[in-house]
Amino acid sequence: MPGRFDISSRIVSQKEIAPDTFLLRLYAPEIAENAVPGQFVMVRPGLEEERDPLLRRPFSVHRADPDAQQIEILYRVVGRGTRMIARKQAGSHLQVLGPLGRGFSLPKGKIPILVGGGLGTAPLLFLADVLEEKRAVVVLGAVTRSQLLRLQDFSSTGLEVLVATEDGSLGNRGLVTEVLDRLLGRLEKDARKNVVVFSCGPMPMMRAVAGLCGNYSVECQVSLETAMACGLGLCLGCAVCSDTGAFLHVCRQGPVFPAGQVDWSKI
Amino acid sequence: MPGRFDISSRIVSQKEIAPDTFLLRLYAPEIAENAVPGQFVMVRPGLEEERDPLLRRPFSVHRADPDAQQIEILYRVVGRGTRMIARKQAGSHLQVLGPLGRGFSLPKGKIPILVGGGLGTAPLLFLADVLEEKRAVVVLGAVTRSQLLRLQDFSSTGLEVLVATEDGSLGNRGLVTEVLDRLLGRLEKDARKNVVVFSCGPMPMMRAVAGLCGNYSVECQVSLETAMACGLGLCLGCAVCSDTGAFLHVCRQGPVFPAGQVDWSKI
Amino acid sequence: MSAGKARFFLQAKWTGARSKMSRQQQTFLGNGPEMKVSIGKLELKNPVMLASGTCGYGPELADVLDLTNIGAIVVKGISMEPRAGNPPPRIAETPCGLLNAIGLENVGVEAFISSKLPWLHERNITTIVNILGNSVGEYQALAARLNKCPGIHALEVNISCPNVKEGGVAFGTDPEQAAKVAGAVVQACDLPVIVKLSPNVSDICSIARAVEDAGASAVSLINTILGMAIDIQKKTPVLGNVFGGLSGPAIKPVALRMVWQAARCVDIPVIGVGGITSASDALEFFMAGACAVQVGTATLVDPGAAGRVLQGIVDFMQENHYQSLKELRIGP
Amino acid sequence: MSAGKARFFLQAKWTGARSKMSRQQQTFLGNGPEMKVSIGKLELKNPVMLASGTCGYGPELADVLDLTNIGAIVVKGISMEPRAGNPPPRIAETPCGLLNAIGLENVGVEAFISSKLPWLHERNITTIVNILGNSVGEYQALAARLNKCPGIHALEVNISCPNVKEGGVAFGTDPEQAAKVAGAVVQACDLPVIVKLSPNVSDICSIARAVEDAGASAVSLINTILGMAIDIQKKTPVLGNVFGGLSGPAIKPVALRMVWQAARCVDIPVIGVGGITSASDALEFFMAGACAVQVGTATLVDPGAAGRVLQGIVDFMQENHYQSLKELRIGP
Ligand SMILES: Cc1cc2nc3c(=O)[nH]c(=O)nc-3n(C[C@H](O)[C@H](O)[C@H](O)COP(=O)(O)OP(=O)(O)OC[C@H]3O[C@@H](n4cnc5c(N)ncnc54)[C@H](O)[C@@H]3O)c2cc1C
Ligand SMILES: Cc1cc2nc3c(=O)[nH]c(=O)nc-3n(C[C@H](O)[C@H](O)[C@H](O)COP(=O)(O)OP(=O)(O)OC[C@H]3O[C@@H](n4cnc5c(N)ncnc54)[C@H](O)[C@@H]3O)c2cc1C
Ligand SMILES: Cc1cc2nc3c(=O)[nH]c(=O)nc-3n(C[C@H](O)[C@H](O)[C@H](O)COP(=O)(O)O)c2cc1C
Ligand SMILES: Cc1cc2nc3c(=O)[nH]c(=O)nc-3n(C[C@H](O)[C@H](O)[C@H](O)COP(=O)(O)O)c2cc1C
Ligand code: FES
Ligand code: FES
Repeated sequence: MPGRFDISSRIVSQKEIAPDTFLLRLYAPEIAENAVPGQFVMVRPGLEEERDPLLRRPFSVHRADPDAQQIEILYRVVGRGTRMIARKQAGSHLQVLGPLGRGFSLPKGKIPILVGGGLGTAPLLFLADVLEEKRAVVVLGAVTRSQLLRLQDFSSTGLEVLVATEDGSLGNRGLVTEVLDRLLGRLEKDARKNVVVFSCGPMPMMRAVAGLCGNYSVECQVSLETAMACGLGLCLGCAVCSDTGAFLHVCRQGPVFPAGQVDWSKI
Repeated sequence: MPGRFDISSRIVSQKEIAPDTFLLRLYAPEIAENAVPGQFVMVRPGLEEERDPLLRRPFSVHRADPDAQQIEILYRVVGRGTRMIARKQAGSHLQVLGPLGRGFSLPKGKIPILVGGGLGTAPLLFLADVLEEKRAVVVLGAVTRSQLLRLQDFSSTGLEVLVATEDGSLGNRGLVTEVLDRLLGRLEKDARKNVVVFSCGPMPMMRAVAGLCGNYSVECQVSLETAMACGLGLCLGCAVCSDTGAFLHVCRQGPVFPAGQVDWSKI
Repeated sequence: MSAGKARFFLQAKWTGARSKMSRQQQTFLGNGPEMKVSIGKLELKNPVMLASGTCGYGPELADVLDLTNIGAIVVKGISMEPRAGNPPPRIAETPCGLLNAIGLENVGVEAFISSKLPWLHERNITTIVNILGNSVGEYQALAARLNKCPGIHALEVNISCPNVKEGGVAFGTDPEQAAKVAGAVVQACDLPVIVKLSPNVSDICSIARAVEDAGASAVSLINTILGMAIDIQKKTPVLGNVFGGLSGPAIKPVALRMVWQAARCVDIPVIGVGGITSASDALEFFMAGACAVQVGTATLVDPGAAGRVLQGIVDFMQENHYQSLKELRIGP
Repeated sequence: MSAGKARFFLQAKWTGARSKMSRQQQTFLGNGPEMKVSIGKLELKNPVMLASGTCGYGPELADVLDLTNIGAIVVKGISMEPRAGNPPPRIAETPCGLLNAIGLENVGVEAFISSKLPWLHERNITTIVNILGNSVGEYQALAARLNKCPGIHALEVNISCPNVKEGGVAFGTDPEQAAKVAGAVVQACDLPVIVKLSPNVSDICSIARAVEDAGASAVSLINTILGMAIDIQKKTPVLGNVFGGLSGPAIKPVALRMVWQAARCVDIPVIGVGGITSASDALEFFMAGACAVQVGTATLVDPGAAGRVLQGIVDFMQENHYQSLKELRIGP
């Protein structure tokens, strides 16, 4: 595993790109160079002397730009920690630890289908950026058009982008899983072996995606979220139940797991 | 006792007027109208949701401007709380409770001598502002010239201002107590009855001032500092030892006390 | 804010929230959630009290908090004789917490009755007197003296002060001693008796059960956790008394756990105290099984805290369709 | 950072500080303050350790902390058989604190010896193994198994886990039980035995004395304080296990008080743990009477914390002319 780095990272820019949703650009050379799609970073919301909130917050690497030595984080303000981060302005610094965890693994020769819902698009853009397989398809879903994040950027990767909104305000009316169902249903049985689904989004969505892929016998990798204290494998706090009954540790064995490894009934 | 008010106060301006020393102007109508010299306010360093540091910080009212409905606070950054306050910018808000405590009381007909050292000038400018007795004298001391705060403003009150610096860079070389000693020594025994000394500054200075006044049988009031949790008389945390062995509560019975009431050996 | 105004404020808020609901729900909810709470024969208008030692004797707070709007005020611990308290420094700030070693400074029971109680009584403020003795006899004498004083609605027995002991053991850490004190107080008065428990124990349940058996009407917990701080520059303990009691948000998880445990081992009401600064904190305690809460250190930082806690509880219950406080409780 | 580099770093800092001093002082101070500490027959190069359960088995931290520069690593608690641990969620954040209910998940003693220990041994990292049993017999068996394993320098006996009990009482809250466990471990091995005490007790001294009498080389304290949190939206305890252990800055005042008490009632070394995030925190513990400290939760937040704590202690001692850690202690 390549190194992990704990750095005081300068904020290059921070923009509210949708209500309560921010795009944060950080100068973080070591992380930009070493990160792979699906990995995450731990960000300290406050200054070093601030002890409340105590823990760092995990965020997927949304994009890594090794040339500019920068990374991007796409996040939503949901509580105290994210609110504090959102208040920071360009030029100030954030303590950032990363890159952490195991990202998506690209099985040779398979055609990827990226399935993201809501903030689940965060790790997928990085993945779309680096995919060499240009037959890959991106399926993005949201409740409504305005919540479809980074659509333009996904399109610019040159991959095919399919969209589903629950209210039909853009693309297919309905859920991403319906689009995925149709995509997979259209494939020959043999062709399904050559497809891999990468998914990130709300738990119910990922559960449904995992179920679908199971039914179609299509390989599927999901990126899980859980409460984390360290992100390094020190505390064993980030356990989720596996199919064998043992626990998986999201920060070190994940956050990306083969969907079949996860006990979806206990998440 | 007039009312006390807990208000979210807008920062009108905040300036670093000397290294680590800030002049903060707050829009606080109720406090500006009701405060008397020697009273203080309790300021919350963080936002409401921030619980660390937990306690508010006490600061003397440095100036009150009922017309502009504003007050000023003069403070030095010594720790976490003051550092947080210093980071706030004009336009943002601070939670401020006040006016609190008992201020200086002006015995009718007596000529005041105001003796301040270091940050002890903070409550004295407010006092100088409102004095009707124009024969009053202000004695200010500091280690060196650059640490003599608000000199111009004291002069503008029209009162006589005497200055002492330990390095002689301005005014008399030496301590404020030496200047005071000379002032009091020059007075006839009878005239001393018509003088009152108001003092605020570092403990050793106030102790010396209290001692001098004792020797000359001159009335003396001192403004004490102590750790405080509430500033309202709720916790009884702000005790200092009195001459009778009982405890004085700085936030409610003070912060201004007749110097004779304080047990100086235990401070 | 006058009592009338405060009630109007609550009323106004409710009306606003209610207008969002269907007519059916409105009828169902009647006048909003039931906020009354019984502690023995005492009925409180709502479950938010001010904790002893953090609200003086009342007048100190009057400018910034409407005391008639609060469930009850628990006044500073009272002993037979006046006490001077501990030498300064008496307080120290810690991460999300406060250490205090006030040493139970108080005016003594006679001065309390003659000069403090009338102010509360005149205003019809529900008043609970926190009492503290050096011996079982002193507790008993205090209870007898305060019994039938007009304006006193209940006693809270502080057996948890770390600095007061009998036979080397603090009353609050030994079930037998705790029961003795509780029993003596219950015998000596007709008032509801709340026993305030110490968290500095291995087994909170054995103490809670002991005082329940001794006849207490309720238990309140937790008092402060024994702690200390050191000034490394001066190389000396910060507090004049070396040790002090830790309170504030830092101790909330411990208080909540003990309330959960106590609520599952006694049948009398459990009053939750410890680190409550917001409605959401208070709601955690109700869910853990508390029937009422006390706001302590938060009032020192924010004198209007208890009012906001109360309003927030009502809002939450309204929004989440809870009709009574009891429904908040998790499990049995 | 390699070991060599780290030492150079310390050296460089000292040189800088020293150059401000007179020649006389320089001679007097020699090579700077003495940082070595003895725990039984084990000598640590400095008094800063990593606390059990917050530093994995070592490699997890290697990228961000030079482990050879640290006094010792206390690895995650080990039991005879592997343990799966508690159901999630296992952690919850509280004001300045962390609740955990990991449930002592670990690989078991055999896997530890075969797959975890070699990494530490190869790097010459001073390793203390935290052990945990369900019975006195299991503690004894663990000690026997780990005895003479190359690379293990001491055992730390975790009798303070709230979830493991014998006869209904956790080992850590009963002096007799604690002494039994301690005695059995001491008998079973030649290693220095540190007993890690629980804070969930009325009287820390009786436990500390009991394990001292049973032959422990040192005590470490405190383990986490039992607490809980509730999710009011979901109306359920946050932790899968309902209760968890509170750690972090919030508990520092309690840990410091207990270390002060323990240091005044036993003669064996006392190791301070609880809420240490900075050198100034650690110095409070030395002043309270600790001979060494452990950094726990701070490492989770800030994986390099222990290194900065160590450097800060050296800087403070240098600036304030302390020649040895013992001089930091207040009073007897
Ligand atoms: C591997 C990983 C990658 C993530 N990537 C992203 C990302 O790219 N963008 C993004 O916006 N968010 C991401 N998250 C979630 C993000 O970490 C949480 O939203 C954040 O920690 C909340 O912090 P807070 O202080 O604002 O909220 P808190 O006040 O701590 O909590 C507010 C709410 O958020 C929930 N919450 C808290 N922590 C987490 C968590 N770790 N995971 C899920 N829910 C949580 C709480 O239960 C609560 O309901 C990721 C989480 C993980 C584990
Ligand atoms: C009635 C009163 C009026 C005051 N007026 C002023 C004023 O006008 N201007 C001004 O700059 N300061 C004033 N002070 C002191 C001011 O309150 C403290 O400097 C401030 O609380 C420190 O907060 P902090 O978080 O920055 O420091 P902390 O991190 O809390 O402490 C840093 C250092 O300051 C000391 N300290 C902390 N609190 C106090 C305190 N209440 N009094 C004295 N020392 C303390 C600590 O012991 C420590 O050494 C006043 C204090 C009182 C009691
Ligand atoms: C300054 C101070 C004084 C206190 N005095 C008393 C007291 O006299 N009697 C008592 O039973 N509890 C006393 N307490 C304990 C509180 O009533 C309360 O139990 C404790 O502080 C925990 O609640 P909190 O975290 O909300 O403050 C005092 C607490 C503080 C902070
Ligand atoms: C996630 C976590 C796991 C822990 N596991 C253990 C353990 O296995 N054995 C043990 O003796 N202590 C364990 N502890 C307790 C710590 O070693 C330490 O005693 C406690 O956290 C207090 O120190 P701190 O505030 O610096 O974290 C654990 C603590 C945490 C936070
Ligand atoms: S978050 Fe600590 S081990 Fe995963
Ligand atoms: S600071 Fe609370 S009573 Fe004075």
